[in-house]
Amino acid sequence: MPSLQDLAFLGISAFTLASAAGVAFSRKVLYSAFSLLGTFAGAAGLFVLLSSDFIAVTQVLIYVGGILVLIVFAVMLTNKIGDVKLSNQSVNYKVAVPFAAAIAILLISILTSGMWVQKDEAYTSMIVPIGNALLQDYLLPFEIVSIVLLGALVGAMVIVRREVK
Amino acid sequence: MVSLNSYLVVTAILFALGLYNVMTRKNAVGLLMGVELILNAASINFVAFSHFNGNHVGGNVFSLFLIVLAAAEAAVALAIVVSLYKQFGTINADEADSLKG
Amino acid sequence: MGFAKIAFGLVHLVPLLPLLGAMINGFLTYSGRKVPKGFTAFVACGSLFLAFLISVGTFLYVSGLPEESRELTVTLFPWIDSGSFKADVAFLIDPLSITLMLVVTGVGSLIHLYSVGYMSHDESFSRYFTYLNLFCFAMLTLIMGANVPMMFIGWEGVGLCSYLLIGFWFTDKEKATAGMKAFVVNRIGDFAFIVGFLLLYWTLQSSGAATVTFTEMRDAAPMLAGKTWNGVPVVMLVTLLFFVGATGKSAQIPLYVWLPDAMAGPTPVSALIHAATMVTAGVYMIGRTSFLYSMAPETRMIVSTIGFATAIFSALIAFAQNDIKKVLAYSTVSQLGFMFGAMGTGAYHAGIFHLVTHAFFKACLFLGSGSVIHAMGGEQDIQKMGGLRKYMPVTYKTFLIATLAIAGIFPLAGFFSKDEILWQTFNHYPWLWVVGVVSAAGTAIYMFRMVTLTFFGECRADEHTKHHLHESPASMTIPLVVLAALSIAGGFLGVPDSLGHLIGWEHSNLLEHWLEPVFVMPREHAMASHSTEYGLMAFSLAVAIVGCYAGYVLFSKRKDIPAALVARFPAIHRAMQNKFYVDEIYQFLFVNNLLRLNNFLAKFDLKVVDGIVNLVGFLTKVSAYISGAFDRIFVDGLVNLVGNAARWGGSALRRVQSGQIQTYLYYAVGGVLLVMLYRLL
Amino acid sequence: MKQDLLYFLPELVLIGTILLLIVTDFVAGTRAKAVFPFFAFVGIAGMMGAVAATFYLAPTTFFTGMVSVDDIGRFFKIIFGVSGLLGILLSVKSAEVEKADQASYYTLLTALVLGMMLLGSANHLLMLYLALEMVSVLSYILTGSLRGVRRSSEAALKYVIYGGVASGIMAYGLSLLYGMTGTMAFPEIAAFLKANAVSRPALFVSVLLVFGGIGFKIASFPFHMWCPDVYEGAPTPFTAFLSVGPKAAGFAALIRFFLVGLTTPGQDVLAGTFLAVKPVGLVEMLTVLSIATMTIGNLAALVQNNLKRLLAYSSIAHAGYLLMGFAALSQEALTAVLFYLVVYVIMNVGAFLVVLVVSNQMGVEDMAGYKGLGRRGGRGTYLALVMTVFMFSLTGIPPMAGFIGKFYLFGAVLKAGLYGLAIAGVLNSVVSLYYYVRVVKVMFFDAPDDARDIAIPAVSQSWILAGLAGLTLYLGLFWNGLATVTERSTGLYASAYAPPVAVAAPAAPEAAAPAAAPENK
Amino acid sequence: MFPYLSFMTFFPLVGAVLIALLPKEKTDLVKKVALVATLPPLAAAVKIFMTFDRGSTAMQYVEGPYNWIQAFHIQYYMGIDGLSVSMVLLTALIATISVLASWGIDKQVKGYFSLLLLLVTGMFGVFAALDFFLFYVFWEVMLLPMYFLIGIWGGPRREYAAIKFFLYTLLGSVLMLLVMLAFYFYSDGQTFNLVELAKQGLHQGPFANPHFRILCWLGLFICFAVKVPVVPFHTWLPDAHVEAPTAISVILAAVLLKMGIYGILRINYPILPQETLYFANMLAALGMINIVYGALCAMAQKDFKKLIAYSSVSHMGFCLLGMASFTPEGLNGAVLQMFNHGTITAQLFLLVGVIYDRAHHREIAGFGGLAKSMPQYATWTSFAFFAALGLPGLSGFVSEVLCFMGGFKTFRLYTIVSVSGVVLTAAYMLWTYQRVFLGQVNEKYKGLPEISAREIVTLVPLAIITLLVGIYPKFALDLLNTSMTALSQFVDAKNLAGL
Repeated sequence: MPSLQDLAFLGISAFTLASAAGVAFSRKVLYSAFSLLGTFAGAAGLFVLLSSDFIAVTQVLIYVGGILVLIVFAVMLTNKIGDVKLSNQSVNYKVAVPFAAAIAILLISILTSGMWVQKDEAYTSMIVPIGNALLQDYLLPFEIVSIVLLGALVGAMVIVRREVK
Repeated sequence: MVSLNSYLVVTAILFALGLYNVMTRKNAVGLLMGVELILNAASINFVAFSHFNGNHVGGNVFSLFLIVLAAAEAAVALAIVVSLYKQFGTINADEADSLKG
Repeated sequence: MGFAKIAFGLVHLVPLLPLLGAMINGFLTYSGRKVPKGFTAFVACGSLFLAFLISVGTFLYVSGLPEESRELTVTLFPWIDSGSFKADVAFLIDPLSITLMLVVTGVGSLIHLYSVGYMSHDESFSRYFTYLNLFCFAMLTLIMGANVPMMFIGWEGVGLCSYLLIGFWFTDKEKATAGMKAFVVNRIGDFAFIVGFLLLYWTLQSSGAATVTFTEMRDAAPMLAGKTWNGVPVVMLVTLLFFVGATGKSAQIPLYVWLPDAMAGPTPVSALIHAATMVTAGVYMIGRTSFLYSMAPETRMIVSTIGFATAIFSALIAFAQNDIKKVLAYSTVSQLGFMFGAMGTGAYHAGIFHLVTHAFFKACLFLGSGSVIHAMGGEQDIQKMGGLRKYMPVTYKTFLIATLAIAGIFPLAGFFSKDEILWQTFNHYPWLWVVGVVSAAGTAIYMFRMVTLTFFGECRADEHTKHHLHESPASMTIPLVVLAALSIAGGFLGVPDSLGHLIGWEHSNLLEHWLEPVFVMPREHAMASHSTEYGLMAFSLAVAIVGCYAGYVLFSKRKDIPAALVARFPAIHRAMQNKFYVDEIYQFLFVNNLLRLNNFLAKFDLKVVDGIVNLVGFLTKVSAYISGAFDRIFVDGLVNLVGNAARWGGSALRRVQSGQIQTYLYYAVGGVLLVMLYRLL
Repeated sequence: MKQDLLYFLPELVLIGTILLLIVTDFVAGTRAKAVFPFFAFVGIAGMMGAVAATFYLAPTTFFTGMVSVDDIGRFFKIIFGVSGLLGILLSVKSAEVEKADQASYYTLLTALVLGMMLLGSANHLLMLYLALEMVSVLSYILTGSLRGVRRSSEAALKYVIYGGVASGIMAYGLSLLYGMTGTMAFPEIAAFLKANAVSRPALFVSVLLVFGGIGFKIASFPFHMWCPDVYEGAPTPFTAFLSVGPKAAGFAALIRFFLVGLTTPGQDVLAGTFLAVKPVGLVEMLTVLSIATMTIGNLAALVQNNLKRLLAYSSIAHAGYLLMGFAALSQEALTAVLFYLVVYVIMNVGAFLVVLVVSNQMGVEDMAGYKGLGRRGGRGTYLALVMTVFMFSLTGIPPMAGFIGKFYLFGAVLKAGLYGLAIAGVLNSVVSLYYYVRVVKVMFFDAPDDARDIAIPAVSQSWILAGLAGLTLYLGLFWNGLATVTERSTGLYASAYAPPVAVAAPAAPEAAAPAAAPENK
Repeated sequence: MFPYLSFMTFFPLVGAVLIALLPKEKTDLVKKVALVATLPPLAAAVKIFMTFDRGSTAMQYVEGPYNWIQAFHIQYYMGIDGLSVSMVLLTALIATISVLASWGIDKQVKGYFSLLLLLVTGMFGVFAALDFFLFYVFWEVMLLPMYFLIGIWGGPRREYAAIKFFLYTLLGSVLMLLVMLAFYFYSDGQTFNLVELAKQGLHQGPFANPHFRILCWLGLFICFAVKVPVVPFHTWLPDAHVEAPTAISVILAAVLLKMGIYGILRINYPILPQETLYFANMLAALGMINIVYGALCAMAQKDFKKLIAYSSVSHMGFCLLGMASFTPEGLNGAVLQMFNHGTITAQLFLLVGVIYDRAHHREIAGFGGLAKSMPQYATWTSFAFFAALGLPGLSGFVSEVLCFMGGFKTFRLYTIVSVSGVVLTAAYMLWTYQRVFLGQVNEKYKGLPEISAREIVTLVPLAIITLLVGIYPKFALDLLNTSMTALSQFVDAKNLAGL
């Protein structure tokens, strides 16, 4: 008898994968972008199921609120809305399909037979441990990522800035 | 009882879909979406491993960083795409082939 | 004995004096300085004559020694010394080498003298004498060398000089070719000689007697008995190989082909090198290594057989030749055959005896022919001569004497030496005796054919030549006379004991007794009785006389008989005239195939060996193109398949080619997959 | 705490420099163009000085094992510093870089050096990933920094997409590794793998996927294809830098990941070998990748006509050679890799500098433009001569330093018993001769198409070239000093192996100490 | 003690640097400096010849071992024994001669002579180095100048020839590199010292496995075989020779080819004696093939220089045959043959150069009757030809006979076939001589100037040596005899111990 949790997992993962497939196979780039939203949301759902509420929130904030918006902007900026083609055609797919399938099958077979470090799972909020970790053990990465972000900001500006006369 | 393996199957498929995407898309933005799929797969993996390892904090932190870095990368990548488009009017990655050989 | 002793002390100068002469003249030639011909002639003749005097002194000195100590080695300095292999520059002075030294320096001096007249008009006068002196040096080294390598120096040296002298008038391509042919054919013999020497040396070495000197080898030779290589007795192999070497140098079947061509050189050269001395080196070598031949009866039989076969074969060819020098050349080959026949019987002294007498009369004949050619203005065809005895009395007389000598008319030199050979042959290989007698008869006939055509009858030369006919100058006739005298008297060196016995001259065979200590004789062989010997002697003399007469008659009074014979058997005549096509057969069988092989190999080298390497290089390049353009080709095809290329066609940007990031990724994923599969499956 | 900051001094210097550059940009703007390279140069030089000044500090790990500060890290910091300085020197006079925004170009370059330093000292999966991303993102930007130059933007696009995928793959691999061991610090991973059974295929796959990210940085098969396009498209001075700096950083990361994260010191410590903790086929994998990488690089280079592309493929091939050292998994191999990297930096930057000068002077990057360069006399001959030195050094012919590098590498490989790999390596060297020598051939054997005299390149560039060529020759003959340095770096690295977290085998420090001993006799 | 060997090795290098600094226009000065740079080594060579201890098997004029690269125990270690001394002397002589023979170079004179001197440095170094690494470095150092000398100053197909030469040699030397490293790692105390390696023998690690030893032997052998060159690795030689300028051909034939044999004798023989014995049969067979094949190919050549090149292939076969025998005779013969071939072939190439300079082609068929128009030239050529075909009394004979002597003891059949080379050599040499010098004078070449004094000067010392060694070989043999006998005994001892 599947528990509620199981059902939730099944539902969310099916949704995630379906929208991922939408991203991959959709013929229009805008559709892909919207499918991506589903994937991101699905992933956030999975995070919740995995008791990582903080990550789930971050996911929604950054991915949906940041990246996805960026992507949609990019799509808009680089295509005329009315462009029927709104090109998202595929190349290589005759070979890519078997490749991707092979990768999936190999990974699934290897991973499901793998030996992973497992302890009793527990559903506790991760916010506190994450907060502690970020300011103690992971202080350095936390600082560095700020430099990376700074660099990315500067760089993005450099790249899109208009030609200096 | 949802096992770790169920999550692994999901991420494996997600990963493969991401790879498929980057192999086939013509549109540079489309390609970037593939990258995001892959990163999401990795992210879910981290959290899942973390969860099934007694809520080990490392995986969570890693996935947090993954998300942030993905954002940074996406920003730069999209900047490049936009700039290329502004200069040359296309973002079809397969047309960017003046470098080859 | 003062003179003799001093002379012996200077014996190493015997070869070195001519070398010095060659160096002086050679330097003058090279520098192109004009020096009086007299000086050149003086240096050349003088050095050799001095060597002759020293040889005579040495002879006197050695003959004064007791018989058992007539074997002296003069060592100058060590030559090759490596491992067990030690060879000195040393000369062996024993009766055999002294005999040959006397012949070479003596006859050589005469021919040098003759050449002064003969070559007086040649622009390369000094070059000629350089070569000639150099030849004497090499020949003397050959006969005086105390060990095999020393002998080989001379052996090759005479080959070199023969090459140089045959091709003396090198602007004539045929003459140059003849020289090359001589050298290369000789080298084929040398090949066998070297192999034989190597085999001999290592067999001796393995028996504990690593030596190359003749005397030590002789002492160690008994150890060779019973030694085999691949089941064949080593002695037999070695002697056979040496004999092959000898066939090259001494123009025996199958390597005789070079000698007739060698007549391209100046006639005195033919006299000295291709009649008197060099060509007899093979005979000398067998004599020198008699200790081996005496242990190998099978080889001796082969030697005799080849010898007599050559004798009759070349006699047959000589019948049909019209070039005076060619006739003499084939006659030389034939006489050399006799010598080998003698060596094969184990009667080495007989071979050497014939060698000596042959040197006298054949040198005389060649010089005489030279005189004739000189007088005829270069004409060598006997069909165009005739009646010359009126014009050139001295030449005629000496020539006739020498011819009689070669024909074996008693009591001229040839009679004794040839008779000794036939007698020994009769005792050992009676059937070869038959061949020998037939050849002897043939010799008499064709020699008299030549004499008749040349000196008797009407002169067939054109008026212009006839007008110029004259006797040669004294520098040319004096050697002729001396040689003719020697042709008469030379025979008394070896009067058979059976004949000497009749007149109460014990040990009348001087040469045999003189040479006795040198040779190791084979096992005693039962000899037929004296009476048989007398009978045979008489028989061969009769044959010779008949032959001479026949030769005279057939080509003066009854010319119709040979003409009829020719008409009856044209094919045979033609074959004889063309020397039985041996040259052509060799050309066809060996030379052509060799050249074909060469060209094939050169092409093989160029195409295949190099080609393989180039192919590898090419494949590398191809794979480089494939990997460099892997995506281009592969993806191009794929994209064409999809049909996208056409849609975006027209713009350079839209050319769908490599440079596509998707393709790169696809490639990367493929690689990951590949590595995974490689590891996991 | 004060001491702790001292450990971090080089990084701090660079961070200060970056801030200074940003501020200067705000304050001075475009007016003070010349000041940016100067600041960056001084900053990087200061960083190297700081490394030297803190050399006496004992090796340790930092931030709860996130980064380690040890001799091998310092060694790499110096390499990065040198390549950074060379990158700046090359950029200063470059016509191409003039088109870029000066302030941000040098700021990002400095930041890139910082990222490389972090990558070189990362001792933790997260740090590894983070530093790698930092290097990547900054590289993308710098590649695309030439505004209005199509090939630059195009290269950047390819670079970013390829890099994104590679980092995604790597992240996925990292997650598997994390799931397998439950930890992210390298020494702990190794200790765990040594103590516990894991699924071998899963471990292999995870290592392979992680290698995807690092292999992308070092341009190894099968993640090499971006390399020629990006090298060709990027501004040449940056390409020169890219071909040595980030590549060296990739190797630094590889060293830590493989030798600290996946292996423990072997029993045969005296021989200096490492043991791959689990027989996951690490050696086979690296062997295959190494052979494939050098072969593809060399073969593809054979047909190149553009010098930059040729050098790009050549750098792929060199990554293959360097990977041989990892397959050998030994102390010698590590020394060899370090040695080779130094030599590689010198000769590769030298070659790129020649390309740069020629393209500035003659406006060509194609082989045809090099026709008869050595016959033009004067500067042309000079350029051709130094180029010849670099080409032969890259081929690996004595007495150039490149030979010594190969000598070291092949030695280590042979000692490890990988004869097949060694033979593949030398055969590749022979193949590589063909295209390197083709450059030399074109320069000396062919007649120039025109009588143009090559203009005198900037004096500073002449001197840099002379210095690099001189070093190439000098290190080919007298390499004892460098050898000692590299050996000491790895020797101390081995002794610093034991992490402060007390999970590793306690025997390691004692066991590793004698590893260096015989060398110091 | 004065470091003769280092002096000889590096003095030309100093000259090379000096030349590089001279002004471009002063070509005469450049040539003079180059000549002067080769004379002191020549003087040193004479001194070595006078004072070399002929009775000792030890290394002489030893310098070092000084530590060079401690990290790898690499030493600067120079020294010569009976094997190398003849080669060092030959190199000194050929160096001077090649500078003289290059007097006519008029293109990029500076570059030419500095490369030439650099090449000389490499050659000396190879023969004097006793440290394997040092040996390798010098070995490769020769490669670069050679490549340029052929590639820039060569004939029409010079680029092809140069790259071919380079690739072949490099392929060989990378194999040597691998074996060298294997030697190093599995020797006691890890050393590159060749003397020490020979003393030790190698039995550690993989060297305990005979297959590995055999592989190592083969690796070295291929490297050296390319240089010798052994058929089928020889195809670079005709091309390189034909395209190279005269002086470079001379160096190539006289010195570079010797390095192959020298390497086998210096490295394969003492360090891997058992494997050498194992392959002796193959060596001899290859020697035989070289002799016969080279001679046959030579006969078919139409290009004068190519013919000489193939004759080199043939002549180097004698060395292989002799050294494969492991007898003192054979080894002495092989080394002496190296020396003799060096002097004789140098003359041949110089002579070809003489005619090429005048007629600007080398087609054998295009000449004829030159003996009439250039009698002195013809004399020199005939001397060299007869020396090359092994005329007794000239040096070639002595070494050939010794090679045969040695070879016959061990390999009868191969030697017998090889002796046929004597016939073939005579055939192609004389045939060539005839086609070029004899017969009707070709009208075109009637007025060719006679061989010049400078050209004669290059020939005279070589000719004197040819004659001297032919008449009094002790003069050269004494130098090698002790060492070669010791080597053969050493291998024999291994033979008894191992089999």
